Amino acid sequence: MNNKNNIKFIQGNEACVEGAIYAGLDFFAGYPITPSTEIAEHLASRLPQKGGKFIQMEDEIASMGAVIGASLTGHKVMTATSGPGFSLKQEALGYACMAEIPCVIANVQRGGPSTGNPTHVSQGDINQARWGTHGDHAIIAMTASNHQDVFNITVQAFNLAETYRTPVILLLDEVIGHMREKLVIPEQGEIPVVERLRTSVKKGVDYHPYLPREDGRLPMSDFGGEHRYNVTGLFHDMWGFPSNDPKIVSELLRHLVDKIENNVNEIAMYKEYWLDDADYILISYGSSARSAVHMARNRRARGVKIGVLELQTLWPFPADIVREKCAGAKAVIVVEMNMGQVVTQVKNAVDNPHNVFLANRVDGELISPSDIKTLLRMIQGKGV
Amino acid sequence: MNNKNNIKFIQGNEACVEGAIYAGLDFFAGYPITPSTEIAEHLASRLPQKGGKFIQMEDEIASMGAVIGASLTGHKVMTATSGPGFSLKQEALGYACMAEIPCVIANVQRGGPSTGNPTHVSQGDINQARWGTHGDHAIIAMTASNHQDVFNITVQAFNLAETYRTPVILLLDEVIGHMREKLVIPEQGEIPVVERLRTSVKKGVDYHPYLPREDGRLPMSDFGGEHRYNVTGLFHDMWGFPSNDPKIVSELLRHLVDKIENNVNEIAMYKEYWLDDADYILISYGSSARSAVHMARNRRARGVKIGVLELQTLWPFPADIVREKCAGAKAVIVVEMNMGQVVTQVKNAVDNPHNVFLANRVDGELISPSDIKTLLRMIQGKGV
Amino acid sequence: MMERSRLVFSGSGGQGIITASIILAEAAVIYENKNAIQSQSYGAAARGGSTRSDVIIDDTEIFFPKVVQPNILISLTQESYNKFASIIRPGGLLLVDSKYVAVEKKVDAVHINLPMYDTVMKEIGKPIVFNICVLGALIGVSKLIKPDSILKVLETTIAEDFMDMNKKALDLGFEMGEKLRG
Amino acid sequence: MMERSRLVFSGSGGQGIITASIILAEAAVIYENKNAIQSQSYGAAARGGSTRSDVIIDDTEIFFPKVVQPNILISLTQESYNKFASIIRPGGLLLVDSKYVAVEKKVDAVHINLPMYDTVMKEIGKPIVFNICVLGALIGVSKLIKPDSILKVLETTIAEDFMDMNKKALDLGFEMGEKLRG
Amino acid sequence: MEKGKTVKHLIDKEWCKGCGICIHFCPKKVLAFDEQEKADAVRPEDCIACRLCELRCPDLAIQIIEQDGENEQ
Amino acid sequence: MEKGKTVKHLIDKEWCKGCGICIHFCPKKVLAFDEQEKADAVRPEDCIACRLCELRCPDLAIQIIEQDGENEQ
Amino acid sequence: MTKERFDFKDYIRPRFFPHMWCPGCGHGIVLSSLLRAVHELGLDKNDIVITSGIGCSSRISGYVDFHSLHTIHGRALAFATGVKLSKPELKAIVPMGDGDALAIGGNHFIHAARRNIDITAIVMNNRIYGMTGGQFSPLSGSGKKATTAPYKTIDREFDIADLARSAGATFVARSTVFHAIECKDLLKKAITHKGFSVVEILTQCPTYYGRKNKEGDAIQMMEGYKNNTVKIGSKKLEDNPNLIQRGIFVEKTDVPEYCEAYDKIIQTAMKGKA
Amino acid sequence: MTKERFDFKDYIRPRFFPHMWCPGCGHGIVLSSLLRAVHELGLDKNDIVITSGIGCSSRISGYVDFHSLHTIHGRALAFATGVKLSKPELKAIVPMGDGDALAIGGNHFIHAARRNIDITAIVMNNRIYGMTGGQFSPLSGSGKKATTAPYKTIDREFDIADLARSAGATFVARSTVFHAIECKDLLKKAITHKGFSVVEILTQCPTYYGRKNKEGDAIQMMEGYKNNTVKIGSKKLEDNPNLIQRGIFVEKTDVPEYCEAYDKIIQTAMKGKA
Ligand SMILES: Cc1ncc(C[n+]2csc(CCOP(=O)(O)OP(=O)(O)O)c2C)c(N)n1
Ligand SMILES: Cc1ncc(C[n+]2csc(CCOP(=O)(O)OP(=O)(O)O)c2C)c(N)n1
Ligand code: SF4
Ligand code: SF4
Ligand code: SF4
Ligand code: SF4
Ligand code: SF4
Ligand code: SF4
Ligand SMILES: [Mg+2]
Ligand SMILES: [Mg+2]
Repeated sequence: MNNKNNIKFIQGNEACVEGAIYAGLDFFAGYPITPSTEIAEHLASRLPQKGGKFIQMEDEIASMGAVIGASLTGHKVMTATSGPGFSLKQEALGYACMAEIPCVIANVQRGGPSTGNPTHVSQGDINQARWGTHGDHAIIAMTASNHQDVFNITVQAFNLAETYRTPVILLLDEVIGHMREKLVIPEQGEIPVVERLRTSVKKGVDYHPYLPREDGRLPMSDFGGEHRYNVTGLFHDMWGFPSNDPKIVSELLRHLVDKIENNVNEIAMYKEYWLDDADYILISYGSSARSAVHMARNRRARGVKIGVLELQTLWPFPADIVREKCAGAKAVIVVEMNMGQVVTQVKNAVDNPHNVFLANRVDGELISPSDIKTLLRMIQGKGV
Repeated sequence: MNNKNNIKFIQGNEACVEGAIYAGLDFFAGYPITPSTEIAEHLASRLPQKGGKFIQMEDEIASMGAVIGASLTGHKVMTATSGPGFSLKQEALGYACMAEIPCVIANVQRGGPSTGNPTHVSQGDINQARWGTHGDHAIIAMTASNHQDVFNITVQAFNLAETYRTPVILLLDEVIGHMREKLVIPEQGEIPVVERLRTSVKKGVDYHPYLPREDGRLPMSDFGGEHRYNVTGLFHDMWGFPSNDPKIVSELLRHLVDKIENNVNEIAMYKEYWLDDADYILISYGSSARSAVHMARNRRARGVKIGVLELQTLWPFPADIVREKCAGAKAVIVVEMNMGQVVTQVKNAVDNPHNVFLANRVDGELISPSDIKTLLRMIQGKGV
Repeated sequence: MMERSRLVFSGSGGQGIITASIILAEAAVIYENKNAIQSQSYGAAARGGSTRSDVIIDDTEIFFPKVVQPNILISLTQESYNKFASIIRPGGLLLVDSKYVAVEKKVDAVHINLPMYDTVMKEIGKPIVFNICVLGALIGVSKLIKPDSILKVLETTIAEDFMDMNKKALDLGFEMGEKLRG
Repeated sequence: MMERSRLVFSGSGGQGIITASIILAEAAVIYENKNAIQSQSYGAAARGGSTRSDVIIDDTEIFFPKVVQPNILISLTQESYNKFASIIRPGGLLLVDSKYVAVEKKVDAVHINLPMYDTVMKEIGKPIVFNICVLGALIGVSKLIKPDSILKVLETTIAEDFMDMNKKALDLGFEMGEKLRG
Repeated sequence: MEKGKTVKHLIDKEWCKGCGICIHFCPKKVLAFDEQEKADAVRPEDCIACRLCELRCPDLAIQIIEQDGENEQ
Repeated sequence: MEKGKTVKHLIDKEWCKGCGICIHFCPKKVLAFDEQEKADAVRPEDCIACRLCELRCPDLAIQIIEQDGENEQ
Repeated sequence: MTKERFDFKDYIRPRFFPHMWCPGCGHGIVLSSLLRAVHELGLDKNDIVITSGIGCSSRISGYVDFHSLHTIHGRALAFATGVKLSKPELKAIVPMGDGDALAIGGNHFIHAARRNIDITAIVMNNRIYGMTGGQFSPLSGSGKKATTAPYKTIDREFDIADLARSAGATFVARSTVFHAIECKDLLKKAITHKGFSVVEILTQCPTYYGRKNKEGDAIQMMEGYKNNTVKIGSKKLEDNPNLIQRGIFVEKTDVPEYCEAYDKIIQTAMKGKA
Repeated sequence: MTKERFDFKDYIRPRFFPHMWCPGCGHGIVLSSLLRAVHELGLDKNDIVITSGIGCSSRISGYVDFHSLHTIHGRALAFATGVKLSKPELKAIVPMGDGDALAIGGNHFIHAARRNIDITAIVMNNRIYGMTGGQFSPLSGSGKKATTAPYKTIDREFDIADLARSAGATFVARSTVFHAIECKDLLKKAITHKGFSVVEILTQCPTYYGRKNKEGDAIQMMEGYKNNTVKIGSKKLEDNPNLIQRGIFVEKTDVPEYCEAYDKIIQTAMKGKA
């Protein structure tokens, strides 16, 4: 039935590579770090096969700089790292927000803070993805719990980066990055790929790289093309030239935040399992969502009205969707591997925060269905 | 009345320097950046006068590394920077959290993201101070609105750093850092100074640098002393040796978070103006608090029951205190110069988040009393 | 319909245990239309001590990807046998190599103790295909998947020159395994 | 009790306008027990174009530190005069140097136009104390603080050799200012 | 100066910041400050069109235009 | 070997990882693998106590102890 | 494309003039020399990407009418590496301050040199952090005054040219803003050179370095460049070995350029696909 | 304090042995040489702070019974600068991997050298990122295979010794783990040297570099160190200039050490107070 060439049995990191290639990636710069390294390793081999470029830079800062530079020449770009490297990229990441450079940054999370627990799973960088760089800004961050979804959200990450002219973070985790499972690579065309919107302004006509069109989008012009403009990390006017005019400053800042926050519902991706009549709702994402679904499937089989809302977009946080889905639930359990980063968002989102519970694990081991079951029993008043 | 030598008319950055010297600072490493540079400049001259050391490093990462190293030899240490530099320090800052190294990091905020608006005021790095480094952790962050308070909270920052063995962030802003006003330097002893707690374990007896005492404190032993132990950014056991034993990992992480979060009320510093009978409460901090108090003073004079809660501790966020203080208010207005970072915390803290409003300004200009007044009128239903 | 199989492969670094486990899972997925997941322990610990690779094979979707209690445990060193024997599911299958492991039969499991290494060395002389022989024995005894599926995977990953050797190792193992099943 | 004074000093980079404003505020704080705040515009813009320094002096606590509408504006270049004249409070005081600024009297303010630069050059010959002369004129006309307080600040910041020159400049300015007042 | 050529000194007084570099280093002392402390070609006839002033002006404020004879406008 | 001296090869078999470096580079072929593929002093009497094995063992698994005569324990 | 006769106006963004640099700041002379070099080479403005970091010097990118990328402090070469490798037909020029290039940016500097990627790095060396108001830099050298060195610096300086050479740069030269024609000529050679080229240009910061170190105004500082420098290997060095040498230190053509080397990888990879 | 006879056990933390390095990894020989050097110098263990970054090499700090500071990747020299300047009486030793020292850490390396701060940097150069599983490093050199260079590297390598010299290091030497006695002797000299000292030690990573590049096992790689290196200036270089030189490249004693220079600043400042 299937063309065997399209079925792969690979690691999640490689599924991400496949998604990136499918989306049109043609430039990658990176610096190795566990557990993201396989992304770089596979791209070192894959990219030149299609005429793309792979470069191993001297560090993560340089990698982030290089991808921004390459994006400006008109290429789809990506870098990949893990916690410590993600921290190092924060300054340049903020530059990409400010200068509105499309790029994708994969952070395959490991235990933190600091060097932490490099080869073990964690989901501790969710808030950092949102607030890691200085100053107000907005960001898109996505995640996935299986390789087919890793592939899909990677394509989506590139699409969103191009659509909104923004960096997009892929927040994978060690379990997803390293485990092997099936991936079926879709035919070209099966998943829509958003190409960069280029300006139609003719040579000699004044081009405004930072003046949003009516629909909010900002068409770009490649470096080397006919429009010579300026790109800067300072606040800037519609031509990209530095300005500290208070009006320009506040308008640009609001634009940067609004273009993403105002589109939270369009950007939101999620999956749901058995939510229709659910008394108990598990909200999870990434590898912990696998345990949540596993556990819910088992409980359903025993008649418990339980369902799962799996978030794939973490930022902007889809508060409306979470509120709606949780409206009828007796209890909402957020299943994550950190000290409670998404649960805080969920509490803010729902009408009844007192019914929101956290099932977490922070010891480097994947949270298990039985860990969640224990909490469920306690919520149900059944003790452990 | 006053010994004139103790009265200074100086910039806020210099008030911070005076506070640090008072607290016993003897090692500073930094890299210049507007608007924090004066801290380094004054310390370059002041520190060697008292036998301390000042070093200008090659970048902010190196500066953060150097202060951690110097703290371990038993010195009180500090570094100072602004947004872009603060982003660069995040990886090493997380190391200081993990390895529990006392140190103080001043971030004199300017407009962001990215290079932003370097010479203009902003309070946009509040959330970054909390979440800038990867992985779960906790942090202490303080701020102040006048030079006497800058002095005080700087002393306090060193005290907290030593007490909790943790990095403490001083979140000043450009207006406070650069404006000049009076500072009266207290006599030594007037403000208590916490000295580093050193172990009393004798030579030859097993010393556990990472085993908290009954009271939660961890006595240190200086490098060069009789106890040779290990310091690492990996999860580690009570001797400081790397471990990925799940039990050790989760206990250490919880310790790192709890030692701060559980002491939120002890750590909290704030000031209040006319809160007793206030219908309207302005919550503010840093330079914007000056405008809030200015405006409240004016309104009070006209009979409006308005008061101000000025936060000096931003992290851990003093949610209980905020909730209590705001219990009786008709409306709470958070006055800040960002897109709403503290207002989110206030909404989470109070019982009635719908009565919480944001008066903000993000154009690089100091928010003015009349900006706040406009919002107050609108809340009161009086239009603009 | 096949039951869910949870396997743990264990041994030491150079034995090709991880490769073997991946080949098994890949064959199940690509050539037998099953679902499978493989994961392994990473990092410094894995370098020195014993290696572990988990595989789950099932017809239905697999969510939780880790093996807590394997129903099949393969141990190729004494150290790994000692470490993991206790986690096997009661009534499960335990496959060890008789050169490396002295079994103690303290767990409730079918103990299968085969001279796979010695056979490979005797018949082929190249330790490098030891892991393929183990795979052969495993599927010989368990009928998890068809040998042919394994061969197909090998064809896509191994240089042609080495195929014969691998096939031979697989067959040797398969026969030993099947015989036991017998 | 003194009314709150809000001053804006403006001019170009080399004229010492910021130093003068700081001396004024410092003198008020340290030697006259008042409250004062000084702040200035920073950065690249300040380097090329016109410099601005804000000072507020008051007996009570000063919270909002910026000057929106100065009641005293000092302008030492045409450019800064043109830029800032309009923000002065109706009825305020405007002090300019007659060499640098041609006033247009379009704003409702007391215009004081003194040949401070020329006087300094004539009597002292060193442009470096121009700013102190301006300070002298300012306090001469406004009685904001006593000349003595300024001198005390200068004593702590300036090398002894230069004190005479500064004192002279202050006196020159003060006299010009007082005369106008008188 | 080449025979039959004249030199025009285009000085942008808005751009000139009066640093004096052109004046100091002009080999023929062609330039001097005007009363606004901006550069001025006070002895244009001595100019040998070496362009050193133009090359060294940090403000791009001088351009030397060589013209053939008097008949060029 | 110096007269009247013997050499003891302290080999920590727990630490030895069997890399063979000591064996290969021993100038006197004193060492060889044992059946566990750990280093073993098979010809201790040939040892000249040059300590090269000790110096080059990456696992700190060999120490050479020189003893005076037989009478030392 | 470009007119025969050189006219600044063809190469700048006049809206931003007069520029923000202080009176007498040498950075303007570097700008002028660069524009002349580009003109004389007859380059198309669309083919040039100028990438800079943060500093007074880095503001140069806003003044030129090329594609301009004003990045973050110290990282310009990393950004430029992305620009160049992803589109090798572009000319990549990276002007940097001494702090930008060699304090925070030192690592990118040595690695770009090591890779021999075809970028022209111009180090505008005024021996100080100008933008932030006069702190010492790794090029100040010892015994200098700066706002962060009230008791004089104890830090030694790098020899930029030697460091560039050691790290692998295949074209290395030095000049000063006094020697504006030499400057321009070296820039032309550097831009034409295939591989990583470094031109260090000594340039005065009268506002901070000059004032703090009593080196006088811009004119006196430029007199210093005249008197204290010589052409490489000049006889004058025998009498005074402390003179700073100007000219070309390295010019190697036998080292593969990075983008070209990468093209070969692509060829191999496309063949070996499978 | 230390016994006359050298015994590893006096200097290590036996709890962590056998160590985590692979069979045949050269890093263990560096450890062994370092301990012997410390022993022969008769140093007090309480006076030594060993600071390392992240990498297989960096794990060395956990094995030695000194004050040990295991920091973050690439920044060990920055941390050590803080340790040393704040307490100059301590001996600061910083072992680093080639990636740690010269990829992410390159800037701190050249700046520590420039300052001539009294730290001994040991570069454990295995020409690969061992810890992360075999990616190429800035020391791999071109034409090498690595997991991120499936088509072979096009990056050139640094000459660590020359770079250290150029940046200002006042003691620079190179050896290999084959030459264990030389190694130890150079380490002794470096530790004793007042100022920034660099010892590059070539060390094998059989697991990744060796395997990927068909250089055989640890033994064969060490044979390579024996055959492909010579003492500085050896005659053999005439026949084969590609041989790698071992020995002391730089040994300067006339440059002020940073902490000592800073002490003078303190003296000045304390006088000139007020
Ligand atoms: C990450 C970061 N750190 C510090 C700064 C502050 N900063 C801006 S420019 C500069 C140095 C400028 O010196 P240099 O590069 O020599 O250029 P110059 O201004 O002298 O031309 C510094 C420290 C910054 N913008 N970003
Ligand atoms: C900021 C950061 N980036 C990347 C890594 C991942 N990492 C750890 S060690 C290492 C390189 C190790 O190579 P080297 O320094 O040569 O030491 P070796 O392992 O070869 O001894 C890398 C890239 C990290 N830990 N932190
Ligand atoms: S060099 Fe230029 S800026 Fe300076 S005085 Fe001459 S024209 Fe004016
Ligand atoms: S061209 Fe030469 S001679 Fe003429 S004004 Fe300029 S510098 Fe003087
Ligand atoms: S060198 Fe050491 S580890 Fe290697 S075989 Fe010999 S004793 Fe064992
Ligand atoms: S000391 Fe020398 S001779 Fe003796 S076993 Fe060791 S290497 Fe061989
Ligand atoms: S501060 Fe110095 S470098 Fe900056 S513009 Fe002024 S003179 Fe030039
Ligand atoms: S991977 Fe390489 S460097 Fe790391 S321990 Fe193994 S052999 Fe040594
Ligand atoms: Mg500079
Ligand atoms: Mg290495």
